[in-house]
Amino acid sequence: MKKIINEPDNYLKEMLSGIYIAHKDMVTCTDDDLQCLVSKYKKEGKVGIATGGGSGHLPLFLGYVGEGMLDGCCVGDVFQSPSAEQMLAVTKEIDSGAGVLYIYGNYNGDIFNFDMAAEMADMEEDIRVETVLGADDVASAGPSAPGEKSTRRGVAGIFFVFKCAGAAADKMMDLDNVKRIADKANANVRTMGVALTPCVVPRVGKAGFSIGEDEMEIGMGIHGETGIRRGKIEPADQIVDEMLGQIVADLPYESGDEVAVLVNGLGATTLDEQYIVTRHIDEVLSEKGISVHRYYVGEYATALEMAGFSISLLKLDDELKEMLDSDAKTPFFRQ
Amino acid sequence: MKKIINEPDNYLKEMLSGIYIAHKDMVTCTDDDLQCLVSKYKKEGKVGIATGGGSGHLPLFLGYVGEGMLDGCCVGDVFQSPSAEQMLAVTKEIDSGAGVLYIYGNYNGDIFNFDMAAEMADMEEDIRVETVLGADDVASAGPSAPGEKSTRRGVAGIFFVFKCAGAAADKMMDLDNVKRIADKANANVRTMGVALTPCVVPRVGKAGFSIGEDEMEIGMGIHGETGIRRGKIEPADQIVDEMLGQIVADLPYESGDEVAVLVNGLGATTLDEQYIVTRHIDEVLSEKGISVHRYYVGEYATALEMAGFSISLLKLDDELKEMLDSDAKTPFFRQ
Amino acid sequence: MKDIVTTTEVRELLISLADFYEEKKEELSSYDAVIGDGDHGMTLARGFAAGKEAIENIAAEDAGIYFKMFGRNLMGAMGGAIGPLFGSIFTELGKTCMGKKEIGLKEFTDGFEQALLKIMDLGGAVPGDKTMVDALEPAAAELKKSKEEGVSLLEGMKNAVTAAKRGMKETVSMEAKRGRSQYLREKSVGHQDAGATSTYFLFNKISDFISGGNL
Amino acid sequence: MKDIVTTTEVRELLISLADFYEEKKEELSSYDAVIGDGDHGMTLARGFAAGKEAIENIAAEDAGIYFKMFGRNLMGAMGGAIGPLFGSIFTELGKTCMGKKEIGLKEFTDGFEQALLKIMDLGGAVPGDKTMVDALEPAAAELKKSKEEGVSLLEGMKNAVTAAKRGMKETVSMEAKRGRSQYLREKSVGHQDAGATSTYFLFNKISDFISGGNL
Ligand SMILES: Nc1ncnc2c1ncn2[C@@H]1O[C@H](COP(=O)(O)OP(=O)(O)O)[C@@H](O)[C@H]1O
Ligand SMILES: Nc1ncnc2c1ncn2[C@@H]1O[C@H](COP(=O)(O)OP(=O)(O)O)[C@@H](O)[C@H]1O
Ligand SMILES: [Mg+2]
Ligand SMILES: [Mg+2]
Ligand SMILES: [Mg+2]
Ligand SMILES: [Mg+2]
Repeated sequence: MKKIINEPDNYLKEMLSGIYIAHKDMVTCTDDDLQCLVSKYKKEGKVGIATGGGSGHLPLFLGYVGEGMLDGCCVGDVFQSPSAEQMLAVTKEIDSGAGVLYIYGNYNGDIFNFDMAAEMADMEEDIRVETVLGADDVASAGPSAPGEKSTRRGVAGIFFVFKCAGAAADKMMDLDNVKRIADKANANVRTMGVALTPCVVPRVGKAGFSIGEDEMEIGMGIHGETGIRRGKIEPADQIVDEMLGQIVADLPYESGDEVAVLVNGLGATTLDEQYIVTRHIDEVLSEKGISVHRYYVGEYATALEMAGFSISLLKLDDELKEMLDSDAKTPFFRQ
Repeated sequence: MKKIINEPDNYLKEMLSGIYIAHKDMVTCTDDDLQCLVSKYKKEGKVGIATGGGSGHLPLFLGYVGEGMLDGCCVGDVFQSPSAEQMLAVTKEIDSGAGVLYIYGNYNGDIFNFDMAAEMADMEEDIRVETVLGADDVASAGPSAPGEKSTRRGVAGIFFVFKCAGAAADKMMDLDNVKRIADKANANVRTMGVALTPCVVPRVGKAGFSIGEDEMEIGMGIHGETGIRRGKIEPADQIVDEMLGQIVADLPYESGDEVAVLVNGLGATTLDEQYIVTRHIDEVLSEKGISVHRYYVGEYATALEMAGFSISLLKLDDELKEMLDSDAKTPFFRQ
Repeated sequence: MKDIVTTTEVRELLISLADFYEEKKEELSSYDAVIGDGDHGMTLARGFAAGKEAIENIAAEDAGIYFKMFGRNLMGAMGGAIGPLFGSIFTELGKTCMGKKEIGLKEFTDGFEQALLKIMDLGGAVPGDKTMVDALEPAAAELKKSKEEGVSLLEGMKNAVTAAKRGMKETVSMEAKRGRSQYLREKSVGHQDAGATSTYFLFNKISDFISGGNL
Repeated sequence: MKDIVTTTEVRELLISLADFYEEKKEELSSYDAVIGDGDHGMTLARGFAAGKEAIENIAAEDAGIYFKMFGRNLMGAMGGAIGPLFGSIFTELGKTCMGKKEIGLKEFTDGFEQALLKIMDLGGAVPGDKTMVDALEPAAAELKKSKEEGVSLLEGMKNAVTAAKRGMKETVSMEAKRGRSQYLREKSVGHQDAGATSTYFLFNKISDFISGGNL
């Protein structure tokens, strides 16, 4: 394990302390619990938006708490859900009467804990909570039948859901409308990733799996979940063709559509490579008659120090475009 | 070489194309040469600021071209200086009569080419050019004698010089004053880095050196230049103590001083680790009676996919504080 | 021989569990290391320690309160998926025992049955998925059978231990369908599930406590 | 025997250099690979090709123009530290030969001397630093001596080749003080410098051209 850390047991606490120190003008914790982070930016009567999940994905989740995006966030240990009690504490802190929307990734641990938190918020605190589950990873499972719960994992595309819902809440829409917009963004986003190297969970101390020196794994999840295909590394353009092909076919995205694109580095992959990829995405989409309203390129949802990247597409309509384009100011994201 | 690229020969061109696609609202190229990047933001009569150097350090240098920072930038192939002709083209494009300031790192290739460009700008184009050489890496050489040229390399601390000079130019100060502020920031900044893994230059295809699985190298340069000490990896706090000790003693930074701190990831090191480091920097500085006005944490000057980080301290006075605090809006940096 | 566990004894039992899982930390993590991420023992130890801390210095009116407080704190300290799953054993025992000062085979049976339902509902696992359910389900069934047969608390619990152990052993040949091991697919076969193991330990420890001259 | 190179012949010579360095690409990079980053041959080939392209389709008035255009384009295409250094050979020859249609030993001598000064000024290297200067400096000195002795252009150039070769060989035992190899410190000892090698090749190629029936 090549990491700049102290005791793995103190990893979470020390990392969070650093965040509060560096961003003290923007975020603070509630309940005296570093894992319960809330924005210092408050707007009376605004719908509160909370997220949460395991650590190890910075800037996800903490980094998106701020003006025009999220109000609170609960994080657990690396790749571990935080507890229901913690999510409840954040929920209580960020509610200002208009209710709270939970937006988080479709993972069992998170669902168990946040469902419990939502139940407690409703029963014990009289706070109405709605939930939107990010499930954008087309590589993780087939599409769900209408009315069925998705079994897909949530990955980087959740950034778009945060951004659109955050803008809606900031425009003082009510909970139903904020949820409607979050649902729409969520329904319109698809992601696929590729990994070149594994990552090491500090408390574990070694990689849970390995990838050969000349290999990649298409579709690997952001905790190292097995992907859909392992093979020799291919040229960037060929990798993009495969990933984008699956993404585009899934929704599907069609000629005439307008989209936003997120090229997301998983941790160790350079910005150089991400721009090389961006270049070819632009070629492919313009060939398909899909126009790109905005590109986001960089590390938006990482898997510790994993090398690799993901591509997310968000199909836009006028409403989503307005939400996406509005200002935001958080520790990691400004627009 | 585990990279998501196509032909190494096309690396630079494809990477730059991606940047122009993703940030078309902010930057464009001049002279039909992708390596000559200029801001779309123009202010008549403003001092132009240009930088340049080898690629492989994103967001350095291209990422800081925009409102309130730099006006133009020339990049060469990975870790290679661009040519004098290219720097001249950028110089001509960004000059609006008030002269141009070059701010770049203290590396031979860059000096040879940019000195030539400055000479040509003066002789052939009648543009006054001044130069400030970033030389903040305390690990690279001893301090220079008064009046002597520094032999230290320039690393991440140049970000502070960009920021302060960029703000000064945006406030319509004249070339002498912009240079004075750049010189002051430059004189007040010190940096030290540590590397855990090497990086691979795409056209070379393999690492130029190796670092043992349990080793680190304190003081390694951002092109892999040999550092001051190689040894077993130590706990984060101990590494910070060593690095910060050398930085603080060098200027020196003293009790009562106010500083800005930049914790910079070299490429593969997670934000988590950078925040763990931030936490301890804060402890050490507050113990020494040095107060921190602002923290910057993230990837500001990388060495491709190298794992490691650097710490930079900028000693502030009221003027530098004003420059640092003013707004900026570039593809990679917003404040 | 009393056939019940009193409120104070429930408290003692729960406290002793924390010490027990602390001891078993490495062993349980080693199962998880092979087909998971190797933290199961650590996580349980942390959770049980928090449960213990919550009830150590209070005197509750009834056994239900102890179970419930223990469960909620254990859950909170564990987080992850396993927190709500494993914690549900104690919160469901808490619901069943709420207001009761003496806990017999009936209460254990009902409590574990509710816990099983809750865990299957939460986690979606069914027997055969290579999870803690594979130990809990046969144990709960055995408790029910024993209750119907009218055997003693100790005998009923011993039957549950035997069933849990069998279920735990059967996880070896299963392919994981839930939790982190599911991504290993066929590679998960041949290894014992960590959660099933810790669940078997729980029954074993309760049975020991009951037989251990404490009652 | 003419003892000069004409304007057209300078153009021919320069064009032939591009083809020559293209051939030597791998060999030169292999020297750089050991104690540098392995791109010296590639960089030179790119630079010389750009120089060739710039003069191929023009007809200049005098030799100085060819040298200067060749040098500036070579420099531009090479970038890095080596671009201005290696390019200075041609731009300085250009300055010396400006306005001249016939280039003899005097012009070559003066041009290379100016180039040496420029390169040492730019790069700060002195003989013994394990750089191209270690080949250039003795070659330039030999040209000067030959000029004073009044030997033929060909003989002068052959003397320069011998000196450059000796200088190049001497870099093997030197410790690098400039360029990328300097960071290897004592580990740079035992290997021949790439830039000194390509500089020796340059003299060799010029000498070949002069003797090759072309004059
Ligand atoms: N959906 C589920 N239903 C029931 N039990 C589960 C489920 N998912 C995981 N488990 C149990 O959890 C155990 C792993 O727990 P632990 O290692 O503490 O959590 P994590 O997998 O988050 O690291 C597995 O061995 C399995 O018995
Ligand atoms: N400061 C200097 N002065 C003279 N020659 C130098 C200097 N720095 C480097 N060189 C020469 O440059 C050669 C390396 O060139 P090249 O590999 O093309 O450039 P880079 O080092 O940028 O990859 C070295 O072998 C050396 O001869
Ligand atoms: Mg990173
Ligand atoms: Mg990176
Ligand atoms: Mg585990
Ligand atoms: Mg080289």
